[in-house]
Amino acid sequence: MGRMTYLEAARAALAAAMRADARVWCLGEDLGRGGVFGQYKGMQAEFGPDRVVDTPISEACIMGAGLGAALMGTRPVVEMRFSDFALCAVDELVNQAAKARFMFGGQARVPMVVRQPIGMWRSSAAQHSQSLEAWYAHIPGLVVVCPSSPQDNHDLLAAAIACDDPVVYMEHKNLWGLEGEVDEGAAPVTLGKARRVTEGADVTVVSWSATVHAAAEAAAALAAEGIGAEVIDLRCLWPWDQAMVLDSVRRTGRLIVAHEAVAVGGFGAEVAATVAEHAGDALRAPVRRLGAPRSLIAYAPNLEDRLRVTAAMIADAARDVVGRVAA
Amino acid sequence: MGRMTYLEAARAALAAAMRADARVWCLGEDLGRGGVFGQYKGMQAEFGPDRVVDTPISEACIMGAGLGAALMGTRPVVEMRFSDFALCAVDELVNQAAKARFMFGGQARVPMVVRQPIGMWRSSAAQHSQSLEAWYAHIPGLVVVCPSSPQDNHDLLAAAIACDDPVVYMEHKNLWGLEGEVDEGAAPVTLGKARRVTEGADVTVVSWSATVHAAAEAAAALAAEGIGAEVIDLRCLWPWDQAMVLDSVRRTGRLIVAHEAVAVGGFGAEVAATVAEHAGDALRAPVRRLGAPRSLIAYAPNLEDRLRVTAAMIADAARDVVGRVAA
Amino acid sequence: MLALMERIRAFEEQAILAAERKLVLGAIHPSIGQEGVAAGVVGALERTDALLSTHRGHGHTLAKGADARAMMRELLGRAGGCCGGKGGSMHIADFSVGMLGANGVVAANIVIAAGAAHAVKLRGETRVVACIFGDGAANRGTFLEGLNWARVFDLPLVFVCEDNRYSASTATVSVTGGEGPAARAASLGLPVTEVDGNDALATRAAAAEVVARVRAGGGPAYLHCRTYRQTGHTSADAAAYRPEGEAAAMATGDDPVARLRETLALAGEDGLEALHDAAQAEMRAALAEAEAAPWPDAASVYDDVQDVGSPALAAY
Amino acid sequence: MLALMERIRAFEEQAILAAERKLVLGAIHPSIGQEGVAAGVVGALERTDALLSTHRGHGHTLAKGADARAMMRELLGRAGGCCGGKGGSMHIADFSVGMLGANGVVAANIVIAAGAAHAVKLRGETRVVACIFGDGAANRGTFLEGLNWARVFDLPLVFVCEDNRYSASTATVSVTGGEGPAARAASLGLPVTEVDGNDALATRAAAAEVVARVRAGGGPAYLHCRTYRQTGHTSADAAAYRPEGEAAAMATGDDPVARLRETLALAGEDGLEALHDAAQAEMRAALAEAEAAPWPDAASVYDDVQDVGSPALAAY
Ligand SMILES: Cc1ncc(C[n+]2csc(CCOP(=O)(O)OP(=O)(O)O)c2C)c(N)n1
Ligand SMILES: Cc1ncc(C[n+]2csc(CCOP(=O)(O)OP(=O)(O)O)c2C)c(N)n1
Ligand SMILES: [Mg+2]
Ligand SMILES: [Mg+2]
Repeated sequence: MGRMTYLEAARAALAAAMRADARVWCLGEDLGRGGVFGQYKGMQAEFGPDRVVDTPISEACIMGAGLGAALMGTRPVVEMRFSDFALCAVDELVNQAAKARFMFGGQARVPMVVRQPIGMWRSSAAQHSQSLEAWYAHIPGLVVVCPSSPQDNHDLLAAAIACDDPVVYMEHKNLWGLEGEVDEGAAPVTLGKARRVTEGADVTVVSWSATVHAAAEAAAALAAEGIGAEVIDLRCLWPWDQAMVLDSVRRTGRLIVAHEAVAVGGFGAEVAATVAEHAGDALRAPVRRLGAPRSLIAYAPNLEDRLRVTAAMIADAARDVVGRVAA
Repeated sequence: MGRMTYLEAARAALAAAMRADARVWCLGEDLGRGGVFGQYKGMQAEFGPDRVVDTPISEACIMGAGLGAALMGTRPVVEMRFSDFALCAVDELVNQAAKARFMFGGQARVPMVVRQPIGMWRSSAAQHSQSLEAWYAHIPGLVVVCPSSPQDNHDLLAAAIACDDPVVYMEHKNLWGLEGEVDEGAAPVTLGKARRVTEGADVTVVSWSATVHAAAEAAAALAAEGIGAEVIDLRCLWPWDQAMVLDSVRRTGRLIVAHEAVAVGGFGAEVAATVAEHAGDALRAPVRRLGAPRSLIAYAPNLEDRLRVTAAMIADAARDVVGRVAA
Repeated sequence: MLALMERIRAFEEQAILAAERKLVLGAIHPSIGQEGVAAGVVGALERTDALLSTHRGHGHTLAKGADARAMMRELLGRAGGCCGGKGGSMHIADFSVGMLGANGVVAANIVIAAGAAHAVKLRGETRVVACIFGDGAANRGTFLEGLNWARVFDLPLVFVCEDNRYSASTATVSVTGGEGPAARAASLGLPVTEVDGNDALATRAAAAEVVARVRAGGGPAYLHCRTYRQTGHTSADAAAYRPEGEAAAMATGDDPVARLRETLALAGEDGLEALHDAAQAEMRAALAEAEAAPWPDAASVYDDVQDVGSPALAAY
Repeated sequence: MLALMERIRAFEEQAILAAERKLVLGAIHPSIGQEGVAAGVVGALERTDALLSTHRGHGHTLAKGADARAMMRELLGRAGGCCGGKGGSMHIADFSVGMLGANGVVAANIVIAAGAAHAVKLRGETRVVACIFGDGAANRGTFLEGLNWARVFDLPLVFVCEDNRYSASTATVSVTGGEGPAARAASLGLPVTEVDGNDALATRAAAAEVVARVRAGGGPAYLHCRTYRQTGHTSADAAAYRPEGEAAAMATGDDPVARLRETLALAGEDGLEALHDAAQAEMRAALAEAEAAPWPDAASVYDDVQDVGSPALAAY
């Protein structure tokens, strides 16, 4: 056990995987210097420049080379630096990596992890702040993981590296410094299992990544008002834990899905639609989704803030659905 | 008025726009020879190679050059040949074109239409058959249009070319040969207005693009059984006609959304979630979504067919929700 | 070598026939006229070497050692196809012989090949990776990124440009700035070899030299093969965009199969006719067998998507 | 020219100060040490010519004629910023002077510039488009696609590489195959000019010649400017990756501002000190004024998204 940050937890998991398996290696821009946020600090010194590879600024080739190396049996961890730059390599990820196993009738396996840091972070503005996890959840062949805590960033990265299919691994840039207890010997987690953050009988609040913390904050405030909010951290958007969510909604009769990404076409729509389809009869109030307006992320903080989903907004939504008796 | 195909209707609209406005031009691979499906037949002869431009196989530059030319005041129609190839130009469309106006504080305008042919088409297999309209509906700054009929392909393309913001215009490859009456003098349409295809009091069936025809076929079958299905063709996925859909569902109390794209993370989730949120109390049965399983589009027809949403499936879903009395 | 080229041509002829009979479902891009490159280049590789091909890869796949019957079944989308009927012509592959796949996206294979070679270097193997692409592919950004990567990391990778002058209906020179792909490869630090791709023996010699150099650790290399496709872009393309008589002239005057046959005949080889007949018979049988083969099991549409999660339609 | 370079340096110094005082919100990439390229190249353009810049574009933007006060407001995210506080340093732009924007994505501006030049040609104008990018940008695919496009369509476009040896913390030569960007441009058919970017006068002369040639219809051209950034990659980067003393040596021995000042002093120019002081005063005032400026109107977060549809949060 040890107290470490979200960033250090992922570094520990990657280093452990590389020590255990010579097939695991990582590639990306400026990894030798520790990576732009420090997630690779000290790793080139330990594993050498052949397994912690500094690449040219060539996103299509960083992603494509990861795929080619995976097809040959190595297990690359591809660092895209910002999820926004992965948009320079969508053919390589979506047309090639996600489809190779199926298209080639099972001959190919793509054990590749694509790290894509997401989220609003200190006025990074429109081209450095996006959260497009919903895109990759829509693509057959891709596993999508969105860790929210140091322990999860350790366990889920280890699970992603162990997965024999391509995983889009989306860490949130605002969580790098989040501290927490991390048991590096914890039992491996199953990709697709959600995590119940709080227990509650009155409203189910589903979230992932950084917004889980806003949901937990809201739950604490609501608890003080006698409202029991059950916060569920999906951890994985594909596969996602429909069973836990449906079970919870059947108990509470109310669903709120909260995420940082744009609400329109966000993965919250998938969760809300699935609940409406399969637990519609248990709903005592309409489902509620909280996500960003369909505008762009501005540089000025007061404009950037207008797109945030906050604990207060989640709490208000909860009060609204709880206050509302079935029509 | 005249009878023409879906393909000819779009060609007529583009040619008319180019005759009326010298700023309008088009660029893409093999346009001189009429484009890979024939949508540009005869146009280079009429407008010359400077306004109907044959490009290298350079998708990132085809898209990026369209943006640059739009910033300078011309009105480019960018032909991507297959929506799947546009994945080689996602940074140019999503990080650059969609964001320029906002990022530059309104200084920039991007009057650009990006034609992306979608859909399953005669065993084109996984890299030539995709429908990723949900992606672009999720991106602030992009208008998304999915025409289903010759008249609409004429009117909506004209409206898209007249729009001063970037439009992702997604024609369906299976509809090129669909014939229909087209009034080339019809009043201009507003982007965002849906079209009621059939009237019905028992179930609202929302769809777009090629699946509209499966929905209409289902409605005809259901009518014979005394079930009134109201088929709504969204035509645009952003902005989309929430008012017409909500109004219809408040009347019928039942919603089915049917589309060809993968159900998980498909735009059907947005429609279903929005209805559940805003007309949840009017629902007499849970919302139903019909979309493809989260698998890849295979080459063999019998495997490809397993991913299709058919008229029979839509009719069954309708019978199910109608048969089901509110719990 | 002639046997292989006869087999490639026979396969393509049967494939075109099958397409005309609507047995082939999607589009196919025949490589008739380009057999010299397939036999010359791919023939210079070891079985354990890796190959990445293009949408026009039937010849490459056969040359790497794939089974023609399994390939024909794949073109007809049948069970027993080398990809289980899931890929078709543009995604044909046979990993058992190191053929890591055709590609439906032009120039996408260049950056994938860089990764394959990177893995070979990472593990200190003596394998070579070959990446074949067309003249049109040299205008996509992945050409620059892939060749630069191979040079920077000093990878065992042979880039082969199969220059048939056309990118679908566009004459490639009309949309290609500068002296063309070879000059670009040189600017990226790769040694360049150019050869008449329709001279199968010269191509084999050039390829053998380049592959040996690369295998010995000489770093990445570029081989430019001038050739010509005698059919349209696809089997259904009449190719009216080509100058009158060009295709006919090439078919008669510069046919790689005929040229090799003549050379071997001149050298006193006999039994050449038999190679042709055997190839024709083999491929006719392959088509007949494929035509009789069953469709893939419908449930296989959910196989090989991914281990976790269920691709099957949720209970919607 | 010296006035402009003093103003650029003063602006960057105030911007770094503002960043240290947490007034600048996001990262900034100062161009201190690269003023010779900004003044030399952008100074050779007409006001109606178009310019596309990079994440390190403050100097380019000033050189094109943008108002320093509006730029500083933009860095502080304030109302009255040239982009209304919505863009920040990496999306700074002033269309009124033809500055079509910095870019947060390396090498993305190269293909956009191709389109801008294509529009100029389409309308038969005599304007020129200039696209400035760094040495690291030459390894992205858009470099090949953009230069090839410009050559194929014979466009009025000047590609300028601001070669400061580094791509963030990576020495660019270590990840760049072949002889580098200039050789690649030549292989794509563009005439290449190389110049010492820290010699402002030589750079202006070279740029003027190239721009004149391009404006006269000579087709696209490539200008390689060797320079050096005296700060880290960002204002917060200590740049320990650089050899000991390199930055210091460049700052003293090869500073473009100092070199021009000496040259002019030698030529008997006087009042040079005054230029420096005026620039410092101007930019200090710009920062003070920006610091006092209000935040943008919160409702503007829904302005300039698109005409149709409402970006405002639906009633969720
Ligand atoms: C990225 C991309 N753009 C366009 C296409 C459509 N397309 C398929 S083959 C082809 C021509 C390719 O020419 P070349 O690379 O010379 O190969 P050849 O067909 O001549 O063998 C085109 C444009 C594609 N498959 N991928
Ligand atoms: C596509 C992309 N990849 C990575 C980055 C992160 N990044 C920003 S600047 C930079 C270095 C660019 O080097 P160069 O082009 O030489 O410009 P310089 O900073 O030296 O002016 C990197 C890697 C980015 N902005 N865009
Ligand atoms: Mg070709
Ligand atoms: Mg640099």
